[in-house]
Amino acid sequence: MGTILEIQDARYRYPHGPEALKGVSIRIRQGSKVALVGPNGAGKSTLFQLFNGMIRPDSGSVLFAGTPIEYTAKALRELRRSVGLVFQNPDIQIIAPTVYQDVAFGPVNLGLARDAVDRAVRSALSAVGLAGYERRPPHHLSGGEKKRVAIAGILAMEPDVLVFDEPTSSLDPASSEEIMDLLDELSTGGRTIIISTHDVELAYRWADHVILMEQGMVLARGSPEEVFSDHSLLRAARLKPPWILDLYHELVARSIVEGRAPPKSVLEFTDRIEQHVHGHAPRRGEAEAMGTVYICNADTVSGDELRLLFEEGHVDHIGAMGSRAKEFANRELILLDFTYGVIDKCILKSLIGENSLIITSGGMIEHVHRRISEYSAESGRDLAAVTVPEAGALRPAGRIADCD
Amino acid sequence: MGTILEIQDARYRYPHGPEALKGVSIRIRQGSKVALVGPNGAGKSTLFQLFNGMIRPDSGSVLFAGTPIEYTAKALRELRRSVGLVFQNPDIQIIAPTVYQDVAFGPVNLGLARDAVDRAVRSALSAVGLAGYERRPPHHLSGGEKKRVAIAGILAMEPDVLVFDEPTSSLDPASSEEIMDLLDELSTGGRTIIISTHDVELAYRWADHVILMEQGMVLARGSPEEVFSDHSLLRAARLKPPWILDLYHELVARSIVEGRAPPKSVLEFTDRIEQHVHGHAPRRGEAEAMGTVYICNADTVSGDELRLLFEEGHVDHIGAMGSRAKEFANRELILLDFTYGVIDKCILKSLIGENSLIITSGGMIEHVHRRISEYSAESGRDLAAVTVPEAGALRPAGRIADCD
Amino acid sequence: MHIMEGFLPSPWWEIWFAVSIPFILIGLYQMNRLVKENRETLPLLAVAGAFVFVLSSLKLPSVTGSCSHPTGTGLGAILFGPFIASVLGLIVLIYQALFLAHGGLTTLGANVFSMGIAGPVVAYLIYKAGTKAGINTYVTVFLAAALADLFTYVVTSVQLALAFPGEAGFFTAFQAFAAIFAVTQVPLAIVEGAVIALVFKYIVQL
Amino acid sequence: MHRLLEDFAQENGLRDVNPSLKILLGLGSILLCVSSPGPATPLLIAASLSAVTIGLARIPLRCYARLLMVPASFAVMSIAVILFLTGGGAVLVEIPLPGFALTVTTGGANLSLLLAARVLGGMCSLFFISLTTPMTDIFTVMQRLRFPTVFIDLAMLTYRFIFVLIDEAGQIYRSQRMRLGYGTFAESIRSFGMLAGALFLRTWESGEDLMRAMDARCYDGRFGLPDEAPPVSPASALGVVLYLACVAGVSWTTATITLC
Repeated sequence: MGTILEIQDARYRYPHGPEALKGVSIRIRQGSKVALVGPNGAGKSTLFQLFNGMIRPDSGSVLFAGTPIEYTAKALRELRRSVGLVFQNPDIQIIAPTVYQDVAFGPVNLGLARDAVDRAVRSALSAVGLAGYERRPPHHLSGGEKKRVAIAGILAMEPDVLVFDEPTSSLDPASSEEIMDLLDELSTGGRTIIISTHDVELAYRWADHVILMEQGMVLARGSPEEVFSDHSLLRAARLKPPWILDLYHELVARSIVEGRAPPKSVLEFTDRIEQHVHGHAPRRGEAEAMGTVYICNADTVSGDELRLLFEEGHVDHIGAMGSRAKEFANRELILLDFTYGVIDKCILKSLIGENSLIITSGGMIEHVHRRISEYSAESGRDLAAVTVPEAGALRPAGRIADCD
Repeated sequence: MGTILEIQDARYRYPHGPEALKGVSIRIRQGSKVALVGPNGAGKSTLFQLFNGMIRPDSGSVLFAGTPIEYTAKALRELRRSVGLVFQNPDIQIIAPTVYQDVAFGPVNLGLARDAVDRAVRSALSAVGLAGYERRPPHHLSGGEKKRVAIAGILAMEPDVLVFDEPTSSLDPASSEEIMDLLDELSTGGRTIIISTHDVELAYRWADHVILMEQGMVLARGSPEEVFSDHSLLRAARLKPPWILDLYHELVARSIVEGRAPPKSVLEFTDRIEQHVHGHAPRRGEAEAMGTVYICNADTVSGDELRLLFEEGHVDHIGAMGSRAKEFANRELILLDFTYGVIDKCILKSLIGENSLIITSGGMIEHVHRRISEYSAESGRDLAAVTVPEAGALRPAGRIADCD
Repeated sequence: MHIMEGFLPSPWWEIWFAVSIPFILIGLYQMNRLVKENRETLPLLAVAGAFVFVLSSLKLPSVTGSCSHPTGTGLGAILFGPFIASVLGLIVLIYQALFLAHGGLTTLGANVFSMGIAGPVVAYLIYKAGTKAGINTYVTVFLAAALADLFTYVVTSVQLALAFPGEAGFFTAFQAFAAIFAVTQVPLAIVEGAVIALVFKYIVQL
Repeated sequence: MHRLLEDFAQENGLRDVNPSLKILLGLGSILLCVSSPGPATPLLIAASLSAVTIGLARIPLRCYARLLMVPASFAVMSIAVILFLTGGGAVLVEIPLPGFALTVTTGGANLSLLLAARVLGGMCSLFFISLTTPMTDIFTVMQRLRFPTVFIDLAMLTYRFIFVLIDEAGQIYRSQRMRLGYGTFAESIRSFGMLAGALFLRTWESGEDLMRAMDARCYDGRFGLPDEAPPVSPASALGVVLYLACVAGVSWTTATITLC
């Protein structure tokens, strides 16, 4: 896919202030997940304001979809509709007295008709999992909910590029994971997602492209594995390497694991160490049956169909990915075991012979299948992933009983 | 040491709000480092307000140094002098128009004489590394600096117990580490330090006692290793286990490492895995010389003495721990390689035969020695830690040259 | 509308100080008592003052000149009474002069009278009258804010006309000043009235 | 969001001169301006204090020039009224209008010139104070002069919260611009109303937070101590007194000079 946003040698100095950007060039591919990483004051937020024309570079240029930004009122409005920016502090972004009015702020300013505004608001609220919150006053919401409202306010303008300044700041771990899940979900729709963060763990796990910034300059760009493996770069940016890379490099240095591609998760890491220790890809004997991962679509399944599945004893653990799925589970009073990091947790359960069900929706279903088959291919272990309810889908699940 | 703070079966409901504390009992030992861990809304901040009498429990009691708190204006002021509370957002805590006046706020209201106020302010500012910032207005400071001013404002009242609400929230990794270093430094003076956090990594590394909260109740209390090893507890509190424990338990489950005490750092973890793989504590041959860790006292050493050390080529890396040390390095224009996680990084350097110098001050010197000798004892590797400048201290450092 | 530094000659700037100072002194006396009784008053007054300053430092949309602040202090008058509101007005005017170059120091007396005393009192009276008469709340708020603004500018015109009556006398001078400033001040008053009514609606919705 | 004069004052070249002295110079000049019978004195003050502010306090010339434009619209309009209204002396210009005529006389011209000069001199003196003396130093002077404590305390707290709120207002404004607020005039009013409403809410919360913060820090009705002011150097004190005396002298000798 092509380049959607490009910045060429941009310099920017705040009026009477220090130079915040000292010649920055970056290029963002359409549909990619980009993390801008650096300490506070590195120029991340300034760069973000270039993206949607909130500030104009002193020199250099900003291109959206291949065309240099024009700084006319009309062109800027169009640009800001296409490039939505979600601030770090939702309290600043949420200004209207009710959730509905706040999410409607952008669409109303776009000049949409009343029913178009209404559709945009409802669909944005449903996308972030806050359908039913329309009439609530935002200041009575939790931190995670406020963040979602802020995101919905941007989504309602249907931007192509979503830019998040410190998306997880001051959220607790569960809320953070849910927001990152939401970002993944938004990204499967083909949108380009850019986040700024000083959380290297987050960037390492989430991004497919990392741009490391410090003191208004780009220090490095590339895959997370490349960028975060260079300790001297990270030190220059006053950051710590992700723990998993840190431990990995220590183990490589002591030749305990091989220096191939670094692992991305605890699951992968365990496998790699086991592989080294046992001299082969960990493969359990045939007798040792593996669990199945059932996947269902929250948009089409009914609560009764799922309850049937539970009653028949096929499912040991239930996880939900994405806001629509969580809403569904909530509505159907299904108790969830996993609400974040769902796929990895279900794979881990499969490895010890337990079955799990992942409730999700839309493009995420494919994503789950892909992830599981990738894991199967890499680890050499044959994991079953079955979409339910489909003709005969529940039958093979019985094989656990057979094997036992 | 005795119990300094105790809460017995406290219940509290906000006016027109939900019940925030549902019968909480905790006991804090004098001089301990306690982390109150839980998701947002678990009741951590409410509990903190019980500590210094900002709110009064509906039932149950709060004891300071064995005596129940009296809710009279005079007794409360005395209590708040002894139990200092540092808020999450320093912008809320900073009241006065200059740094000096702000830090002086507490002492002035305690009725200290002018020169006693002055002494208290200077010593508090120097403790947080902000000497020289007296006349600055708070709105010209960075986030980390504001946090330090807020801490200094509390320190100036010389409290016995310091309570920090989310001490690292919205700080970048380097600033966070510096604040946590500062907390360690404050704790070596015998003060009791309590933090609230949802960052389990932080709590796991830092605390010696963890209290896990959720929905206004205490779910568990104990050592970080105990509390964070219980996955079902953590899940109930919507938290993730610290990565290091997560990986450790996976490896134990696959019997790749032994299930003794869990490791606390990358360094320890590497050693444990290596031990398992090589069947013995990793010990390098005698020919492989190990580096020395030099330690110097920022309060007594002169810049010239240190420069002599550098010129003679004894030192490959320099780190500073604590604010006085960093101030010293700044003043003497000494470029620092490590400003956080200093001891572990220097040990890692020693293992590959490089020398390092740790600049620190006061009680931290002993702490460094203790940490290094503990590591030596555990790992079976003999690491040299030498305080400089002392008679003959520079001599043994020559041995690297001999061995090469 | 602020009278700028250097504009009012003797004895007029002294006279307006003499008129305003009694209000300030009574305000300080009341404030002292209030703060002693209830320590929570001081922070409340402080954030109210800061709010008025910040609001007045923001440019109102599409109108040259800034949002003046009789309605802000008018709110203060409703909460704390007109005398304490005049102290708030004084502090805000000092900051406006020093931080934004709006107004001046010798003209503080005149400006405090028009914006810290006369305006708020009008806002207060109209609000009370409107509420009593059962007029729609938003309309009342709009009228209170807009008319307080207009009254402030009328008072300023009086102050200028008294200082510079010219040959034709006070009334002609007043008409001249009032007419020329109407160009900016009348739209400003309407916009401010609308904005304050919206703010009121906003707050009521919470 | 434009920068406040205060921000310049925090790092100006005369930051370390005793604040009482700077205020004496500024206020003295203002009083000389408003009491000067002729335009020469205010113009002299404007020129000399501008030179000091730009040269010694190192305030950028462009910013200083822009500051002088702040009072321009008020000055132009009100001086125009006075120009036509004030009579006395010979008629210089007559603009016939339907029904009546606007006339400018020497009396009107002289008074207008005097006022323009006073405003310029007065504003330059005011700028001198606000660009060289941070508010934090002015508090110290107020404390020395025994201003009522409650007044100073309130002023200090207000000062602190001005910056907290200004920062938030700026962020809210940017976030509205991002969501296409302030597009049309009607939208502008609506957006501004929301901004003010949201800010009001934040203000209220800040007030509650502030109460808690003060309580947690043992508030007992006392506020901060005055900072130590830098000492008055005899040379600069002498300089200020001499300057004011000279200007007063000029004022007295040039009292009769008029435009025409």
